[in-house]
Amino acid sequence: MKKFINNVENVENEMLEGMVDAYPEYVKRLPGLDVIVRSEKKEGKVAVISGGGSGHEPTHAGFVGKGMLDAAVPGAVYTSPTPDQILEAIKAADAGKGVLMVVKNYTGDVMNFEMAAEMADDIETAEVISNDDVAVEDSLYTTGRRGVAGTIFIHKIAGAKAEAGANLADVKAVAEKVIANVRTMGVALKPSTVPAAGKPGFELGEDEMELGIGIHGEPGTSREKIQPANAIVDHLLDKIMNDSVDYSGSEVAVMVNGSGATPAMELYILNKRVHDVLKEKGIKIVKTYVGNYMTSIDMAGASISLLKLDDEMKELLLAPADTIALTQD
Amino acid sequence: MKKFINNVENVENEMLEGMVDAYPEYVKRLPGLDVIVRSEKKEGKVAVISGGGSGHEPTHAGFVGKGMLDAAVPGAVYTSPTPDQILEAIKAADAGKGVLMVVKNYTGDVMNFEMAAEMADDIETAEVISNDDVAVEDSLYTTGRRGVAGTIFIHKIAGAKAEAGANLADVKAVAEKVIANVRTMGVALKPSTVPAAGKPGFELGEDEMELGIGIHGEPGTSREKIQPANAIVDHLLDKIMNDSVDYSGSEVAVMVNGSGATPAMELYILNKRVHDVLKEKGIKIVKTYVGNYMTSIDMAGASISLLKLDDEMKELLLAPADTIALTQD
Amino acid sequence: MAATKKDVLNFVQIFDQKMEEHRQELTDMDQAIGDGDHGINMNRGMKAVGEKLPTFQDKTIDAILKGVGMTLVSTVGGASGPLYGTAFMRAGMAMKGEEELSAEDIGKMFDAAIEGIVSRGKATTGEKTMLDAIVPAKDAYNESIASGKTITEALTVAEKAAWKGVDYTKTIKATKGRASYLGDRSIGFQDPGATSITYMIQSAKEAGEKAGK
Amino acid sequence: MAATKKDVLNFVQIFDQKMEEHRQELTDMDQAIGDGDHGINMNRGMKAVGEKLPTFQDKTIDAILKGVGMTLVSTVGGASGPLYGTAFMRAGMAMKGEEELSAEDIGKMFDAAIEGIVSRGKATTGEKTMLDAIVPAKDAYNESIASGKTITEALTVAEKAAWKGVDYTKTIKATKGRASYLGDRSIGFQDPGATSITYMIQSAKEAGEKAGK
Ligand SMILES: Nc1ncnc2c1ncn2[C@@H]1O[C@H](COP(=O)(O)OP(=O)(O)O)[C@@H](O)[C@H]1O
Ligand SMILES: Nc1ncnc2c1ncn2[C@@H]1O[C@H](COP(=O)(O)OP(=O)(O)O)[C@@H](O)[C@H]1O
Ligand SMILES: [Mg+2]
Ligand SMILES: [Mg+2]
Ligand SMILES: [Mg+2]
Ligand SMILES: [Mg+2]
Repeated sequence: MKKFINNVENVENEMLEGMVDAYPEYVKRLPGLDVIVRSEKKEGKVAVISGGGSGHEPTHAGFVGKGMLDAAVPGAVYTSPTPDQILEAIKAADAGKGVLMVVKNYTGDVMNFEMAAEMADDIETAEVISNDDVAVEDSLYTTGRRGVAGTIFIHKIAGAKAEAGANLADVKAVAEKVIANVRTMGVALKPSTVPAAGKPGFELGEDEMELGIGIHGEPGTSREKIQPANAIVDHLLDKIMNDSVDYSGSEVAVMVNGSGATPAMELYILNKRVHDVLKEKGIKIVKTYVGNYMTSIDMAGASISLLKLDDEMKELLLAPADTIALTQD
Repeated sequence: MKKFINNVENVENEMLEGMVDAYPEYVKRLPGLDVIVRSEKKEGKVAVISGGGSGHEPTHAGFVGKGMLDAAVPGAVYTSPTPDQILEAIKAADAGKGVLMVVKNYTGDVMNFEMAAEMADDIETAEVISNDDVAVEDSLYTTGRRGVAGTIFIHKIAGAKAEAGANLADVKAVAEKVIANVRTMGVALKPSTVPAAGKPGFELGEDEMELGIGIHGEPGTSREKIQPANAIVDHLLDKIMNDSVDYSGSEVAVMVNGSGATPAMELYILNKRVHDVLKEKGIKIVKTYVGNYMTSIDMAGASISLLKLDDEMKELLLAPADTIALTQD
Repeated sequence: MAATKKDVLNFVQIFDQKMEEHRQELTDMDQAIGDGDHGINMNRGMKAVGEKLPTFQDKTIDAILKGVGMTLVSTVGGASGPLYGTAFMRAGMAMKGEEELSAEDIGKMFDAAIEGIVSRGKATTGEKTMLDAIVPAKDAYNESIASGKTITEALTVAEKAAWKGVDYTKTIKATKGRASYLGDRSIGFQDPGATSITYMIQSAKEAGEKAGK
Repeated sequence: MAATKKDVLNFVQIFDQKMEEHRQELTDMDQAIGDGDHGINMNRGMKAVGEKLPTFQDKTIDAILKGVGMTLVSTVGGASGPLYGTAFMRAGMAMKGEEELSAEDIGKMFDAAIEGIVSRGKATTGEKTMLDAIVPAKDAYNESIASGKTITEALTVAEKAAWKGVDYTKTIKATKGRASYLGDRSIGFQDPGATSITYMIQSAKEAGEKAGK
């Protein structure tokens, strides 16, 4: 394992310190806790918080700031945060108008956030559970789809809604609308290594890729011989567009997300194909994000997310945001 | 070689297309050329342009926009752009007040930009050559130090000066001042692979790191057994601070730059140590940038840059910028 | 002979040791069908519990169990944190006021723990989770006690049943937890949570053996 | 016998082939002490020249050489683009108006090319660059012509001298170009630019042999 670390037991803590050291203008850490909040709390609005395992940087703390999240709760690497930490985030973020928790659909995350909400008796909380990963079969008899990079669109859009002064029900409603309209699928070329585990989460041959990978290296839909970038994009888009959202003739937002070790060069090459294909299908791209938004430590891989927009979501997506990892006027 | 590419001959072109597709609000490509300019040209100001080999994304095109560059000229991967392309960038960027070319100190870059300036007879050009890499011996009998990640500070500060309406001499002067006050050193854990070469540029053992690495994988000062993050930072800072800039008691800007395949987690851990050490030395950090700013394709590694600020540089560094890769109010 | 507070503290300490010992094994198991952290998670949590043990000495049995549960909830994270945490907390609540634990009390604790896991995780047996080990273990325990066995004898039988449950998890497809993403490809692999909970039962048995009960 | 336009076009075409052939070799050499692109760069440039060759057929010799130089400048990039480009352009300028190239003209072309490389790259021999091959080659060529050899004979001697220069680059430390970052560690490695320019001289020799001059 080759990493810039000091001690596998302390990576989460040192990382948070390093982040707060770097960007005091955006974020601060609650003393003694693994909770990141805006450096200046905005009063009188619904708070939007999120959290999950660490290792997905800049998710979640990188999206704390104006127009997006009010607090982030990073757990141990690839491990959901605990209810006591989430509770502190709820308390710190609440500005009297209630707290929306944006949770990705993993058993651990769902249970820990649920426990935290139970414990936060006198603060009004609401919850949405993102599940944009089309690689997983969505069935009543499974835990359902995973929440992956499409979740960033919830942070952006629900965050903008809250910033604009909407009440908790309306912020929740627009978050649900994003969930209903965003789909994602990922692919990996090289596995990630959890520092505490010390070895890669899975093995891939020199000519293999894993299609439908999860953001913790969970196995995907199939392992195949690596193909040209365009063929990979076509496959991912196919899965996304043949799922339950009808993108035809619509306006969309695109995210081409890197897994942590994928150079920008390759993400742009993937993005070119995404644009070519969508243009050809008559789908209008309103906004594109290319970069590392929800990573998997040092995995080499990428995911494509497609959000079908309506007027409300479009306006909120294009609204200003000012965070470490996403800033727009 | 595991990469999201279609054809090694076409990576540069597809990458540029993908970038312009993603961010039409920021940049456009001059038709038929490898030149990226602002989507909306700002008239009546000195133009600042830069360029160099591709593979360093978001450098250079990611810094084209308000408050930074007016044009970028990306060459083939790790290869300086050619004079005809640079000339077109000069012509496109010039708004009647002259063009400052920010060139990194590599024989190829220097010669190609020089030829372009010779060819641009009726446009006033000036040139600065960045050489912030303390890993290389700076001597009259060598080609001198390499320009590396500290160059981004020139883009930011000279860009802000130009945006504020300064004349070419003054924009050049502040760029020279940045060059005189910025020092950088890098380290690699894993080599990069030029797509057209198909194999890594060098080999490193499972427990080895290369200290003083260049941004094209040029060998550094020494190859050593990998050490804890803090020891690595201490070594890099030592080299930087024992060079010719006296940082004691000063205000500085810090950049902890990732090489392309280094996860944010590790960059933040490095940054924590940078802050701890500088605080201890009584050096005041005014602004920190942590992320992938000048990469080496898919190299795993990092560099630390330290810019000693005076009031002018500080004000310009903190001035607004709006580009794909660096946005601040 | 009933179990005392000392036995409970012993049990907790043995479980802590076992999670340390089996950290890698459980992590490897989770790497095969999950995200490779179950051993790390359980070790982190039980280590935190172990560090708090001295402060538990003066507490009542129910408070100790609740304390273990709350510590696990606040240190384990992931799926196993809320599940183990709820299990211990519910077991503690069920023992409110008890100064010693009779054989039947231990049966009630099993019931309370399982109810906690089910209410939190909304799973049932046959979904390739820790329930597939602890539910048959509880049944085996109750039967043994009913047929006149000692606590330790009954826990020995319970552990055997739990291991059988672990083996059973190899034959089925996961429909809950992270392994469910694998669909049919989860078949053939042993569930890490079922394995760790079997070590928990083993720990109880060993605490019983130590006390000679 | 003087060299004709056809010989010049032949030379260019042979050089193009050689850059294709030795692409990997030159790239590997550059990977050892540079950034691993010299073969890729030269191949890209000469391929572009090769594609333009048909349009060069009707041009004068000096225009052909200038066309080759400008094509290299605009397609090679890196250090070798301006250096090779300037060399060819200067050689062309020196042959302005010539319809055939005498043995002495070729000597003047060598001079002009070297002056171009020096004025652009500000290097001198002994710095581990292409100059360490082309300068001794020029000297050997001039001596041979002075002692009455044919163009091809003189180019054969020149190529030998160039290879000796290439060998010499192995023994010295680079003080120009990217290899200079290596300091003493560049010793022992052969300079890629010196090697490619030797293939250029070899190409001229082979064009001479083909024409029987
Ligand atoms: N809904 C559930 N009900 C009961 N047990 C579950 C459930 N989901 C997961 N588990 C158990 O949790 C174990 C995984 O725990 P762990 O790896 O620590 O958490 P995570 O899956 O969040 O990484 C599984 O092996 C399984 O036994
Ligand atoms: N200043 C110089 N003068 C003459 N030749 C040089 C000079 N600098 C570099 N070279 C030659 O250029 C070659 C490298 O070319 P190339 O690899 O194509 O460019 P780059 O170094 O920009 O990648 C070296 O092997 C050397 O022969
Ligand atoms: Mg986990
Ligand atoms: Mg080069
Ligand atoms: Mg797990
Ligand atoms: Mg080179």
